[in-house]
Amino acid sequence: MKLAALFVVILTGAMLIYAGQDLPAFGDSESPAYQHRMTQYFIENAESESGVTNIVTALLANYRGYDTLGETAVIFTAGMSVLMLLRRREL
Amino acid sequence: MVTDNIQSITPVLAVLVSAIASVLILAFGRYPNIREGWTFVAAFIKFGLVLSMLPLILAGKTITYTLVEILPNIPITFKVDAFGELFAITASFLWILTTAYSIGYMRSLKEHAQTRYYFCFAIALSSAIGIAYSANLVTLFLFYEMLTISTYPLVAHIETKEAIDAGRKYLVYLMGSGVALLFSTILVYYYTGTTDFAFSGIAGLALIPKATLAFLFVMFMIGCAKAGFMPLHSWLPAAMIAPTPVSALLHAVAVVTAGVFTAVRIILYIFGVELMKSSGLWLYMAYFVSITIILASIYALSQNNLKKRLAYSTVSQLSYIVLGALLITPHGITGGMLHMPYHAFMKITLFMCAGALIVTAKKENISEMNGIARQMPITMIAFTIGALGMIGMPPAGGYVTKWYLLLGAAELDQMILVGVLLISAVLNAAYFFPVVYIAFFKEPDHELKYNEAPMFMLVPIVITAIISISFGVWPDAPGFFYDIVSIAVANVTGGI
Amino acid sequence: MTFDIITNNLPALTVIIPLIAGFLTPIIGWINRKLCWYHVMLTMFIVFLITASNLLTVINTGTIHYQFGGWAPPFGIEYVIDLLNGFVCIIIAFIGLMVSIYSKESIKKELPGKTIPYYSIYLLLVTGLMGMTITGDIFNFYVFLEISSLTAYALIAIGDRKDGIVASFNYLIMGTVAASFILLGIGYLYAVTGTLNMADMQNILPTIYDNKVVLAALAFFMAGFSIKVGLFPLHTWLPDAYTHAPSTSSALIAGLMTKVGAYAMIRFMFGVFTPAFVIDMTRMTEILTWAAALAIIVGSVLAIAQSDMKRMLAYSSVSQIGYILLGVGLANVIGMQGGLLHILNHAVMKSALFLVAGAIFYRTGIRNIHQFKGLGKRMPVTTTVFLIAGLSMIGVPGTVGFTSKWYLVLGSMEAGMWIFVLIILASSLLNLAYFWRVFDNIWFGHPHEVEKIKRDEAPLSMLIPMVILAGLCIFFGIFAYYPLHYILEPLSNMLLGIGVLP
Amino acid sequence: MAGIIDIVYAEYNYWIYVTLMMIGFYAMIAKKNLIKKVIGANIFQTAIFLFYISLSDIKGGTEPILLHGETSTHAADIIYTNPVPHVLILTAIVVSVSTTALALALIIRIYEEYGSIEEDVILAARRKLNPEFSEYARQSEVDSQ
Repeated sequence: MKLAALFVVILTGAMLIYAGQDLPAFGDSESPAYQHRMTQYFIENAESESGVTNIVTALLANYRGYDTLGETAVIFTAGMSVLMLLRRREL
Repeated sequence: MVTDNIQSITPVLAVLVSAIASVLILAFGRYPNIREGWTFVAAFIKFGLVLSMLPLILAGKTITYTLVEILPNIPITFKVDAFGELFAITASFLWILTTAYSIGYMRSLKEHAQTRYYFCFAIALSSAIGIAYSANLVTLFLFYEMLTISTYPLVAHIETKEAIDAGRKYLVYLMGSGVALLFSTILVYYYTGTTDFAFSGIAGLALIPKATLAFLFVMFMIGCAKAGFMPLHSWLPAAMIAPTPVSALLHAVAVVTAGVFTAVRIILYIFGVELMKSSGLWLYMAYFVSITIILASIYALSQNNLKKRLAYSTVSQLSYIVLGALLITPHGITGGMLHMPYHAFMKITLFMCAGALIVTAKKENISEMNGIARQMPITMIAFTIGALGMIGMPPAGGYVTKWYLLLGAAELDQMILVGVLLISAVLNAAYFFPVVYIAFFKEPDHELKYNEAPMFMLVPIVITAIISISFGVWPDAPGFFYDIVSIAVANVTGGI
Repeated sequence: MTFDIITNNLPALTVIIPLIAGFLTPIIGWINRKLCWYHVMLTMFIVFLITASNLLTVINTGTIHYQFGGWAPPFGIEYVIDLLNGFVCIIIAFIGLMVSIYSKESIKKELPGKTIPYYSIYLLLVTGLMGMTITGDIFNFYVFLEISSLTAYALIAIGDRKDGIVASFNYLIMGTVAASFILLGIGYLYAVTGTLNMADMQNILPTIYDNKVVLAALAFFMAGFSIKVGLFPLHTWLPDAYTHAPSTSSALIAGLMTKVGAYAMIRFMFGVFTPAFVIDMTRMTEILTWAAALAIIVGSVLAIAQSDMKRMLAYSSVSQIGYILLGVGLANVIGMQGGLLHILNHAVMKSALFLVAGAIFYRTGIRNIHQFKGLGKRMPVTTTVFLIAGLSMIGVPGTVGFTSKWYLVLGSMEAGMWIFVLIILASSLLNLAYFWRVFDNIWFGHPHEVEKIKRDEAPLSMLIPMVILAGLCIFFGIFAYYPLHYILEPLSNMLLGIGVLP
Repeated sequence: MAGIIDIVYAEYNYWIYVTLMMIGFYAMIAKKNLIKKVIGANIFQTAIFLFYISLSDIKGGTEPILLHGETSTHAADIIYTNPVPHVLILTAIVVSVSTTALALALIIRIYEEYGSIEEDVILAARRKLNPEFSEYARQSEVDSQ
């Protein structure tokens, strides 16, 4: 069992290292993620469009606010589940 | 040969009648008289509907109706042609008789779960007619599977372990072969883009490689395990555990006849006479079924249980029908097709007699039947008529078909096949005459009083026996089976 | 005019309505516990209507694009409804509706003290599945994946059986592995493309297919989704989870979770990567077909070995998932149609079967199929539903199982993979073996016992959804032409890049 | 060889997350203690978060918070790091926390029921307490009825 687990883990590791060869270098400003128009758009327009200086906040609450709604749903689910699992009284 | 095609919903109705009846049977399960009343009503309506299409068929027309297209290019279509009508008339007429007989049998033995019995019976009949009227392989497969499933509860009816095991065997053989049938159906569709039956076979099949064609043919024949070809026959004797009317249904009316019907349909309407001839497949298959004919007869010799002996006789006789279709001459095909209803009527007579013996005299084994004819003379006379038919002696109809088969084999210069037919006739005589002899001429072990089966059972026996004789004395009665067969033969051979 | 705000936002409402309703459930339950059921049923009904309207719009006018907050993609999150997710959404909504109707009595008996969290989590599960299906944004997909996973763990653990908790925990660990792989894959794709929008990504990816990161991302996605759908040999969480969950949870999860997982697999293979990449360059589809073929056989064989009805059905799910993925992996139009059709078919059949198992458990407390003797007399309607759904699973013509089998066999022939033809046909015989065993026990019990048994049918609110599902098993078996012609045929062409969008 | 060393050195961030990920993954699937499994899951997920965050870094870049009063026209002068992965990971962290909470709640329940958080013990207890867990035992029980 342990051996099998080790095998799977090493396989995963090998895949990760394999992918690592082509990943953009650390701190590379030419990386596709940075150069894509999306990132540039956010840096340029975040303040004018949402009035927040923190671009992360602007993204979290505005451009990708819907993700954040999903996030609250996750917390709600977890809370509900923990309550259901651990509470003795009827719900 | 040009045939006019008529659009009509009648074939659908003929199929649906018993399906509707089955619901009514279920609904009135608590009132036996009403329940069985519905069965009768449905049986008569069905026969009427089937019969109503006969004049058109005799006029050389076909009737089609497309119900629904289940998948693109795969419609559920019904088409009535002469060959289908032949089977439909046989099945629907015999349903009336089996119903009457069932009532007598089931009530006499006070069987349990009679509602389920009549329900499944009705569904099985729907499926049989569905098979008869299918216009393509998919429709046929639909009803083929329905027939298997609906007859399973009938085979396992008594619910003992033995019966359930027999039922399982039945299911495994038939569903397993169903898979082969499905496979070959899809294969045909894959190669030709159609699964419709055609009088001269599906043209596209001639184009596929010969090895594939042979493989396809073998898969199809495995798919027709309902016809009881020899390596796949053993479900048939096992299924004898079922109540006798079911055996009659299985072995004469619905299941096995549906099996050979399917086999013949495939041979003549999918592959077609020309392709069978040019590929040489007919000869191999003819030898193959010959083995079944001989071997099954030998098996039958060794059976003491009357129903089992009849079962093996069925295995052997069914192969006659297929052999007929394989003898790709008009005479051979006539013999094969004609044998289908003839065999059905004669075999059902025999089975109903066996059932009458079980109900009245409580006897199943041949060795116990010394002098039984003194107790039940009418039954045993009917039995003798059926037996003579099987052997191929007048007055019953068997000799007519055998004559055509011999003629077909002789035309093709296949003396081996001629020999097979003759040997098998001898073997038939060898296993039927002892029964007749024991029943009529052996001294009974103790005094037997005249005591016939109940009227519900006796009347059907007499009717089928009389019809069996009529085949022999007046085979070409107008509008009768011979006329239908000759149209069917003209269809597939392109006119004589 | 006033309806504009609703009609314009229908795609979002598919997800938002169950989400808000899920949040509201505790409040409604606090007012009156009995209202919860009506609340859930009404919500599911509305969601069903919306998905139906969405699907009709897609069929008639083409793909729907909906932008959250008005931010154009790739900056904001976009919902894209095309034939594929329109089709899956309506299945989710319909099965969700059926199971919610069924829940009323079943919950009363199995989870008496936990009505409110059950219904709340139920709606959130639907939200999660719906969100996963409908979204066009890859990270948004992950968020909803986690909602659906968490709710599924909770629904499995909710029962009183302690095995359920262990099963839930094992599922949680496996699910977390899967979700982490998927998150990693998303990160990889983001690193090399810089976008999160699926369509945008699909435009960028072909230029960088020689990048090793892309291949690794595909591998991680496939591994992650294989766990999610329970593809053999990553199915180990599945049987326990399905077996020990409460009846309604099993029906919902078995009917939907794996289907949405399969959907996600299809979406990622053909909607994020391109057919050329997964079919020709990496041969991922080929690997998938072999794994699926193995799953079909192993799942069926293991199902035969079970005597617990729900466990048997769970293993049968393992095999049926193989059908879906086999069809998809064949990568030809016919096989694809078969696989997609089987998503619908299997959702209908499996939900019906699990509902039947639940109804039998509800009335008799029995789950072992050897104890089913005489059940045919006792619960005729329930067992008839079981018969129909079981025959469907076997693939008897006239039922849904036949239609997908037909396409899968034909697709395998088209691909020249005769071994798959053999496997599909053999598996239908294996299905026959394990279902017939149950049929035999139900209808051919000892006659002496049978006579004594009185009719004791499940309550009406449980019967209705079962009967409807059984009806659909036959309906789509006979009228498979409609989904095939209007949805699946153009869809398969679209996925494989043949022809254009309708 | 030089190429590989360069990669190792230049991309040490990747090596860190790869190592962490393997540790976490191994703990998840090989450890028998349920708490350790959950810890493994957390390490695994954290490694992925690190990967995301390292993606966002730009050499010489500053955090993506615009200086007060600065207009977008001047923004081009300053290099900001990529804000997008931050946002994603904020969401993912919450998800991870929720999953952990649920997992821990499940472990508490398991401990209450079985008195242990060791997988072996639980498995043995399930077999013993619950004969239906073993299909064979169940079948023979039914047959003997």
